[in-house]
Amino acid sequence: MAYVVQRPELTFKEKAYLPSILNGLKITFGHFKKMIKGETKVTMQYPEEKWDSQLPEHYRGAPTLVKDEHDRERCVACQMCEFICPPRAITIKPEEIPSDNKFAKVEKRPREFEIDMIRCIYCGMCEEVCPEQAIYLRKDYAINGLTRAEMVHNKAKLYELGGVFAGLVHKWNPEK
Amino acid sequence: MSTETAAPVQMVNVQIDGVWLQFPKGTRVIEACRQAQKLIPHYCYHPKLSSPGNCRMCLVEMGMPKMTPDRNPVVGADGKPEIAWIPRAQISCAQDVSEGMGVRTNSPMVQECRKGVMEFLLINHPLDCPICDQAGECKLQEFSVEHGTAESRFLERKVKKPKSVELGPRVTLDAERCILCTRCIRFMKEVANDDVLGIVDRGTFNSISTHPDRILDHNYSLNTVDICPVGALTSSDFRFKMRVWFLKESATIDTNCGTGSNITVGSRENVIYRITPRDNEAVNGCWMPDSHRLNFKYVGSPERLKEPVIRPQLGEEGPTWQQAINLAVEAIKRNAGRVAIVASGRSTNEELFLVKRLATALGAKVDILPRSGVADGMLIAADRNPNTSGAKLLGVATGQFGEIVAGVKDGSITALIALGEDATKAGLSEEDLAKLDAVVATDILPNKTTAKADVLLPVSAPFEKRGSMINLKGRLQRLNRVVTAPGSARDDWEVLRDLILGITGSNGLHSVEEVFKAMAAETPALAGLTLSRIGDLGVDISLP
Amino acid sequence: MTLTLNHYLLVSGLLFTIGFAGVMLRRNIIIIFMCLELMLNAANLSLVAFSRFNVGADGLPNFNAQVLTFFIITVAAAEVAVGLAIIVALYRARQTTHVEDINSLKF
Amino acid sequence: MNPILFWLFSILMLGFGISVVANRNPVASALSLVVSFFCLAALYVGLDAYVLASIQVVVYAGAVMVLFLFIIMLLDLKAEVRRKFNRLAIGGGAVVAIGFAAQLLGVLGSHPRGDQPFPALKLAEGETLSDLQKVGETLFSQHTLPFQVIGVLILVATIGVIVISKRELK
Amino acid sequence: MMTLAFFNSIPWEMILWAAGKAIFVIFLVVLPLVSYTVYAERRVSAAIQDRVGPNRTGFPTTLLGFKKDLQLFLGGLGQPIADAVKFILKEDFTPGGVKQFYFWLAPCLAMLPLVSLAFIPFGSSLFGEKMVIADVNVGVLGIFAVTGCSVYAIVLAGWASNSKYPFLGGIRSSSQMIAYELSMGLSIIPILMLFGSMNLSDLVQYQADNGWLLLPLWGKGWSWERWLMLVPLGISFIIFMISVFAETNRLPFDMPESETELVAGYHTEYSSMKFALFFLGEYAAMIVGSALMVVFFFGGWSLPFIPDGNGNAAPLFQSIFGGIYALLPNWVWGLANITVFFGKVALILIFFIWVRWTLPRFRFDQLIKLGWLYLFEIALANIFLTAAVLAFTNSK
Repeated sequence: MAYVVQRPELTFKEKAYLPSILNGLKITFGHFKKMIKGETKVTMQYPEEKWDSQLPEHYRGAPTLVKDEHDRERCVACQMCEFICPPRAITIKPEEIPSDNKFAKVEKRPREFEIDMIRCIYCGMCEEVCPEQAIYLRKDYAINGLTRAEMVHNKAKLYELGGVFAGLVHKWNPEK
Repeated sequence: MSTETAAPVQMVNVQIDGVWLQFPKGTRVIEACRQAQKLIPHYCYHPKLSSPGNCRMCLVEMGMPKMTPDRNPVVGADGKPEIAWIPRAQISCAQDVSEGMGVRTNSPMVQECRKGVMEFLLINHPLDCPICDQAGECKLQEFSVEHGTAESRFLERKVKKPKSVELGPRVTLDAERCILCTRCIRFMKEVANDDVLGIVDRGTFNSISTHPDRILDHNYSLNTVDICPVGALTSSDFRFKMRVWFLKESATIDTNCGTGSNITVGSRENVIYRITPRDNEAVNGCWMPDSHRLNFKYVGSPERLKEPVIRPQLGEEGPTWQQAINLAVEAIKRNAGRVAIVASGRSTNEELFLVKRLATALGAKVDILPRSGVADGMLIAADRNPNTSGAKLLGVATGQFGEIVAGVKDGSITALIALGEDATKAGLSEEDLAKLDAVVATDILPNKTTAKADVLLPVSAPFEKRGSMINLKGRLQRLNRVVTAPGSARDDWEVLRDLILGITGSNGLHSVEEVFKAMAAETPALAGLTLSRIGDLGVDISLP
Repeated sequence: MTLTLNHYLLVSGLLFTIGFAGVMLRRNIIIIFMCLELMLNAANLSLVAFSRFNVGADGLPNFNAQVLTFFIITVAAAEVAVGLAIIVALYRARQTTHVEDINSLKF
Repeated sequence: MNPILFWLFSILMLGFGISVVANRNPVASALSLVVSFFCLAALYVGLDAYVLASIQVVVYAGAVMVLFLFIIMLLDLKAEVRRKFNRLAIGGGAVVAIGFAAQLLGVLGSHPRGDQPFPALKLAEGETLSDLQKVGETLFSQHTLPFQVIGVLILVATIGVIVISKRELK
Repeated sequence: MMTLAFFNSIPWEMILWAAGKAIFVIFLVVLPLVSYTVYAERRVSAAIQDRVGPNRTGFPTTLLGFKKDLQLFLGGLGQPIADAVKFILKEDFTPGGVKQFYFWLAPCLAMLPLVSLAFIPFGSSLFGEKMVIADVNVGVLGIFAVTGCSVYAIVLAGWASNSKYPFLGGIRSSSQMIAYELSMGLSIIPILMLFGSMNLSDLVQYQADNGWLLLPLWGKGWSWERWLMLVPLGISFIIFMISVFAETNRLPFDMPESETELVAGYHTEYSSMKFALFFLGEYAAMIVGSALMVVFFFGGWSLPFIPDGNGNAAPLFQSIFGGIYALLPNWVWGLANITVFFGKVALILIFFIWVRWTLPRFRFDQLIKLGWLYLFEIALANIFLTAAVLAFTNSK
């Protein structure tokens, strides 16, 4: 239902506009003066002071891939993250795990897994959608590079950033 | 009952979810419900196969008319017979409708049954949807969401079965995912007439297997993958290539033989990943042969011709299209009256129509290159040209091929236009081609003729162009664009239009729709049709 | 080389000719309109040249011609405003600015 | 005026004038016209008409051509770029234009004082020509009535424009 | 009469003077002023918003193998240099589908406002040479001619980008410019009526002798007629200032590039040096606007108690301090005048920045309504008022 906001009746002084402008200028000048006098409490000075130790648990930094404690790639290339990724930053090329590999039972793994960090918006949808708990947003936020190619994280880089995440996913337990 | 009206098919009254409807006698209950817009979940039932009734998913509540002791139906207050409901659910796929029958498709009992069946089916299921190729088009997923419970109550160990078993060269089995609906077994037995699959082991260890010493290598084996409701049978070719939800599905037709099977092509970002048959009772039902299904790799081949080529080459840079066309036109004009056109039975009607115009303008001999194989008695026709009927209708298939060959050999023909065909496959040798003054060739892949061509124009593959074709039974069907052509390759009809424009100087056509319109105006069999009126399923036309 | 009156008149005439040719050649109303502006300005140039050429007894140019030029510029500006408004109205009604497409009064 | 500058600006002006006619893209035509008008203003400066030069730039470059450009962009004349020139019209136009130019040359040749140079201005030492003042004096003393009439004309034009652009043509 | 002389005969020393002055003004004063205006904008906005702003610029000595960057401790004064380097080094991306020639032409035209600096007297005289590049009788008209053309850059950029936001920005800009140029021009007419000339250096000289137009405190300024004139002149000043804000696309009138509606308006598709040109052009336009305000209303290079480049001050001050003026060579006073002029410009630039970070953006229809319905009418009425005041004071 539409809700109609009644516009307030303006006095002549308000309609003339100029007094209000002067008032506004006064307010901003007050802030300016305080700043100049050093009375304003300013924010953290970034490169010297960092907040890294206080980053909350839910902080959403760079997305990474993790391995389990047996050094198995948790990612099975289901491409759900590629599907959900709003800026389409993720590109996956799946492959079959060769039968002589000790994780052959898992059958599928990513051959290429690329996240374009120029496109990534750190939304965390990939982490949320991952059925294998293979992709995590870690606390790295200063992702930079000198070329575009450098900003595309490939599989090796993603595993390097992600590291190991312990805890067996039930279904790959050969006993179960 | 008034059966005196001598109806060809007896109609029976059936009550579905409280609504009385009429169905022909012999209709299965599941089909009747489908026609009444009540979809009943099912796994083992397939309209083209027999009904074993072993998945138990299609349970519905049924009832028969309540009878008075003198075997007359009890009529209720509304004048309709009262129904005595059977106290346990029945499967709807193995039961035909009968007079006065009542069906409840969504009663609490039915819902409870479905929930139970779903839970049973999922007991030993590995739940590996993340790696399963069926995910996204899997009936287990769909019905589990619709009718199942969200959590598993199963605490025991799941039964382990073989995974990734190669049943044949093209089909891979994952026995853990199998729900033993036996669709594949029945398909191989009833449709393919190659009873190679069966169930081995007992009880909970039941699994699908091939007959000892046999493998599943029938040319229709991939249809089992299509009809498998879960991810148990997967195509080895498509396995782990692409998730199905990424695929853009385009409806077009198969161009490997004169049958013209209707197909759905799945592609993503201009790459074709798989081809599946598309239902069309008038052409291919819902099946198609493996050999045709897997014949799409050439479309993305790195060898594809991408830019026009002229010989001798002018310089470092290749010629522009305009230069190449101009050169071709000049070469053809130079040999006016001594030109022959090798057309293709793989061309669309629109292209053949323009070929005919070109031939008329030049007074050239024209014929399509014949291409035949062995018919398999099912969906592969002996004529491997998909549009021979169209070529005949439009007057391009003239049977003059022998004359063309003879003309080339005796020197009365000095220029050859090869449209998407390798002329060396039909009697001409490479020396014959070398002897000619000019060879203009259009094609998608290099071959012996394109190697000899003075002007080589790259064109679109069947998946890259629009148009229409007529199959051997005289059905006009539409070819749609699935992917775009590589490089600067153009549609065949555009190339032909430009050649005609260059030779006759008359005004050109601007879209493939216009070409069809012009063709329909000149061809009585196509009168009144437009490209869009053909529709996805095609129309039958009367061939002269 | 000293510049004479004829130099200016020649340039002015050529500019007028270009504008005239444009009106003849082009079929787009907006371009035709621009060419009309060219012709007006060609006339202005010759007026200013005459003004400078006819130095009066006081040793100053004849400013009557410059005033006339001033008037021409003023009228031209008004004309452009009205003309463009008409073109916009015409485009809204006919979706074209091509004179050959606007032929209701032609038989 | 320095003859070199005269020829430079004349040729630029005529060249961009031709480009107005010859360009297929209306935006290019309009911009060529702006450059052409700038050169014309430069020629005015060479004729000691500083006020007119300024007014030329203010009115034409600053207002009229902005309006033109605005309308061209608003109407989106993509079709114009694709249209082909009518050969007959080009030929006819060229013939008429050449005829006109020929006649012009004839008239110029017969002008009795046409080949005389511009007389020098008589100015006091150190004084510059204050043509602004002179034009103003002439305008407001000798041409008061036309000036008022022009004012009315502009008013009428303004009202006309508003009326035309407000109401849709039926 | 430099440029005009160039047309009719070519005295070389005049050309050299003009070129020298142009180089001095543009390269040594205005371009640094532009870059430091950007810096000031960032620092002032930061202060107003309780932030710090760019307060550090180090030399990237780590690139040369050192462990730490060399810090300058200049309070970030090196920032403009870093910005310039960044702009030059950034990837110059040209989107597909743009109209190449016009896409390149537009940023070049964006520097057009600098041309109007030629008409502005930025100092009294130095070594006997008047400190104005083109001392012409039609200076005011010339300035309006140039500012009128600055709209082309924006319109062309919007059109050539082949993108809807830039296009909307360009269209908005052209209608805004036409609307505000009128009130801007009309608001100047009272000054012309009072002063009777369009020569800007004469106008400034008049103000130096007789008090600034908005501060008539000496010379003729003591008369009550000038104080009466303050009423129309004050109205003129307000209208002129608002119009300058609109003409230079500054907030609260930055409709052509309002980032909340149009992403970045006409320069959405521009990057690297091409974007930098737009950026510089906008600030150059601001400087020109401020310079005009200074020249018209605040006495240009003049400051009470400070003589001009010939050692002459207004008669009032001359009679009191004349002896002191003679102590220093004239060129010192000449330089002092130039400093005073740019000091005033800088103050007005600060005011520009202050206003930007105070006022919210107008809606476009409000902007057009303000221009056509209020400022234009008030400016017209103001002309009549001025005429009445002049007639009244002259008849006495």
